[in-house]
Amino acid sequence: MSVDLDQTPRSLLVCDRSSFLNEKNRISSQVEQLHFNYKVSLLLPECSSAPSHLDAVFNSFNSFYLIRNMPIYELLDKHFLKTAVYQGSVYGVSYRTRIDEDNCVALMPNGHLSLSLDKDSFELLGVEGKPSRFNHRTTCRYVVCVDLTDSSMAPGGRGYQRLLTGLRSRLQLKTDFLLSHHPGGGASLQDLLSRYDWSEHRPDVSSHTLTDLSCPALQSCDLQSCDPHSLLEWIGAVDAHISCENSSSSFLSSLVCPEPKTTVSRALSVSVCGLLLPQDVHRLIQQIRYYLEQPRLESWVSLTVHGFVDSPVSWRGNEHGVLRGGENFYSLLIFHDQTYQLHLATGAHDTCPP
Amino acid sequence: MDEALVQVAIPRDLVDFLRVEPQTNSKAQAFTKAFLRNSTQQQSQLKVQSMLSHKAVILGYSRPKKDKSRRNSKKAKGLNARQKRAMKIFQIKPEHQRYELFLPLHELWRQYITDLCSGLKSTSSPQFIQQKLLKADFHGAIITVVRSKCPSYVGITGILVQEFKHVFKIITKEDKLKVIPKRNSVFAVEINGFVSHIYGSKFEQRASERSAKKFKVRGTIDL
Amino acid sequence: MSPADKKDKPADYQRVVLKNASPYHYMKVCLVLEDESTRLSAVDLKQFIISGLKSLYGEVGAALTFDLLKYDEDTLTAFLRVNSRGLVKLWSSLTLLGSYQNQACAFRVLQVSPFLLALTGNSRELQLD
Amino acid sequence: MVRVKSRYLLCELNVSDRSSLLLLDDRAVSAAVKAAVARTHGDYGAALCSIRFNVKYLNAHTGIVFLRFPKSCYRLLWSALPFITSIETRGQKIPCFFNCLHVGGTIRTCQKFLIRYNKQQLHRMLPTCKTKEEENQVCEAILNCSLTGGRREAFEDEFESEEDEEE
Repeated sequence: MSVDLDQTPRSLLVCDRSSFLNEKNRISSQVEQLHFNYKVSLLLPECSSAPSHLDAVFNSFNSFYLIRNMPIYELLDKHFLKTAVYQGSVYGVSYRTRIDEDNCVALMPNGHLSLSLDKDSFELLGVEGKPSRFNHRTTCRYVVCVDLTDSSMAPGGRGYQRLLTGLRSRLQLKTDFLLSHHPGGGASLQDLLSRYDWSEHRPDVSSHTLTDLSCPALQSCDLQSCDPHSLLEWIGAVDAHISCENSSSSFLSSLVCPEPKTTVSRALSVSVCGLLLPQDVHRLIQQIRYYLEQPRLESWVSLTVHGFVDSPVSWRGNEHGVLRGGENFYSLLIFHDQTYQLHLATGAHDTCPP
Repeated sequence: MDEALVQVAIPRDLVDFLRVEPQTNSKAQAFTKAFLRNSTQQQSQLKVQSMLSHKAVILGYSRPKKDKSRRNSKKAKGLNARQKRAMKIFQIKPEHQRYELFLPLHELWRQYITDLCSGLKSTSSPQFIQQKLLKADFHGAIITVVRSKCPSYVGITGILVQEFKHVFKIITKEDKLKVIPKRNSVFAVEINGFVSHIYGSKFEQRASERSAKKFKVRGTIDL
Repeated sequence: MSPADKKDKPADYQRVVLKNASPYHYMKVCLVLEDESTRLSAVDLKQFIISGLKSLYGEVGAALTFDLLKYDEDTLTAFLRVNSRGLVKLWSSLTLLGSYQNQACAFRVLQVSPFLLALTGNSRELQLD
Repeated sequence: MVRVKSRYLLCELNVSDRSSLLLLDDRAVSAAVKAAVARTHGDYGAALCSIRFNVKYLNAHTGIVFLRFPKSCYRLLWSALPFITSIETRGQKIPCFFNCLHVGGTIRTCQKFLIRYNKQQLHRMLPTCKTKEEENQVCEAILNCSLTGGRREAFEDEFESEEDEEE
């Protein structure tokens, strides 16, 4: 009998502090390794409307496609492999599948196909895989990861045939699928799209202005200036429109802004939702750096990027799962002197971020 | 009557003739007793003596000869497992491992199943067919591995040529002989459109023993 | 800023990994009532949750502090903040709360996370149709 | 060796009127503890308290109680003891409180502790006696107890009673 009610599942928070000018900074790889981004939210203090160049970035986020009821073996289609996967930079993730109960699929830009399958589906599929790292006592979830660019997975090869027949005749896996590609990669998806019911979606941009916002006095100098958890809590509270104006004796909530604090007269919060590409996020970061180079009242900008909760992979193609929240996100705080603070957070079913 | 005759007094005429005098009753009794004791004692002693000196006594126990002969005949009939293995009786020679060679066996098996299930019409109930199939012999059936804990077994199809307690040996269309463990796999058997699934883990018996076994009904079965 | 300014600072790289360090956990819960027209105010909801804590964990449990950060009266959805040590107690008492004013009810725990930020970006809420 | 481990709490029941102690029995104490746990820790505590909780020993003369708790949750259950203010028995409410003297893994260690504790108390109390008469009173009490205490309560009884006399 376990009586310990105080234990909670593990969570990880990695705090990085560096400068964009430091050659050892890994920000671009950290951004690019999180392949499936669901939401980007930006908080600009002392700003009432987004400057035009930032606005342009928001509106030029790549659109993505939703394919309804697509059989997964279509991803192995010879033509699709040639025109899209081998070209690289194709992002695909199954939609409306929950990783803790359904089978989830992700197509990574490096040509890896990752399937997170429950036990029965895995036994039906008949392709080598590994039991999930996060199984508890009994193995009930397996991860199959194949490199589509590998020579054994070339069309006609044995591994290819096995996976194809497995997906086509044994495990007829069909899901709604979100697909996107980076235009620079030269991939074309039209051929695949034409065969199924599909729709194109623009990332959904919403922005609103906040007034008289109390915010912590952020200094770029030291990491200890503000406890990372209370800082993330405050950013989250602003993002969720939760009021921080509470007293400690309040019955409902005692959430307050971390000390020391200041008040900004207005702030702009912009968020973008959809299947967003890391390249676009990277572009946005570059634009924010330009934006910060002009002198301003408040000298920092906060950017938060959420990964897909139900994606089978998080950073670097590492396995991901949902235990309670399935969170995999990072929050970037950029200061005017090109230094930044990066907080990478993962939940219980995740490995340590890079 | 004889006893009475012995004890009767000697008649008068004989007394004179034999010149013996009848003794009194008590004396006669004492004499007879003594006489009998002497004579019998000597006799029994003699007998024991002769028995010990001449008679052969068997101390050990030997089986009847009939038993021994039966064991011999049984031994002559079959081979033990080691001999069978050494002679490779149950191994199919590589030159015989051809799919076409076993197609007639499959045809025979189809007939057998059709007979067993009394015609195998589409109207017959699945429960009935399943009951029959449980007790049936599967040599010659085309079986497919549909699910397995080991992914590389999944998808193998072929004619079942040998069934052992724990494995199936099947021959595939590519003329390959495959040995597949029954445990942790599910097999599909197809006859005239009926597809039945066999849970290998519950099927771990020899074909001959299975016909006598009772299968239990269970709600759910994992591999 | 100016290049001189940048050079002043040693271009260092710091990395700190915090494990299970979050002091709070955040829950997104939704109350489902049998009679959908019933309305609860935020104070009612908090009182209701405290009563659930009291029945399961007694007076000690009722003293557990948690915050009702945000509450939407139309959808009966609330954000809760609770000390990490009290998460299991709060969660279990929410699970066992079965009736509100003599009508059946249930709490749906939509998401639990040690970060408030994670609750705002749940990809399960993505609606594309 | 594997066994189910327990914790034994050696508690002293403090009452204002010592004669009321004689009214107590195991069941009344057990019910009082259970009620207190249920109030402070709710259904969860009551459930913990329903398995392997036991009043192992109760000395109605001296007010010594041995409580057995499962080892895994004895702290939680222990925390409810200060909230007991009265025990109800035979229709009477006896105001009292628990004073926990010792926590042990076995009854044996608790007993050893009790003997040592009572000895200490005696050594502390005797020098405070002012008159010969008082000392005599103590001796008499000891003798009395050894006479009456020959039944179930062995030696704890003796030491405990002297101490009472002193007070």
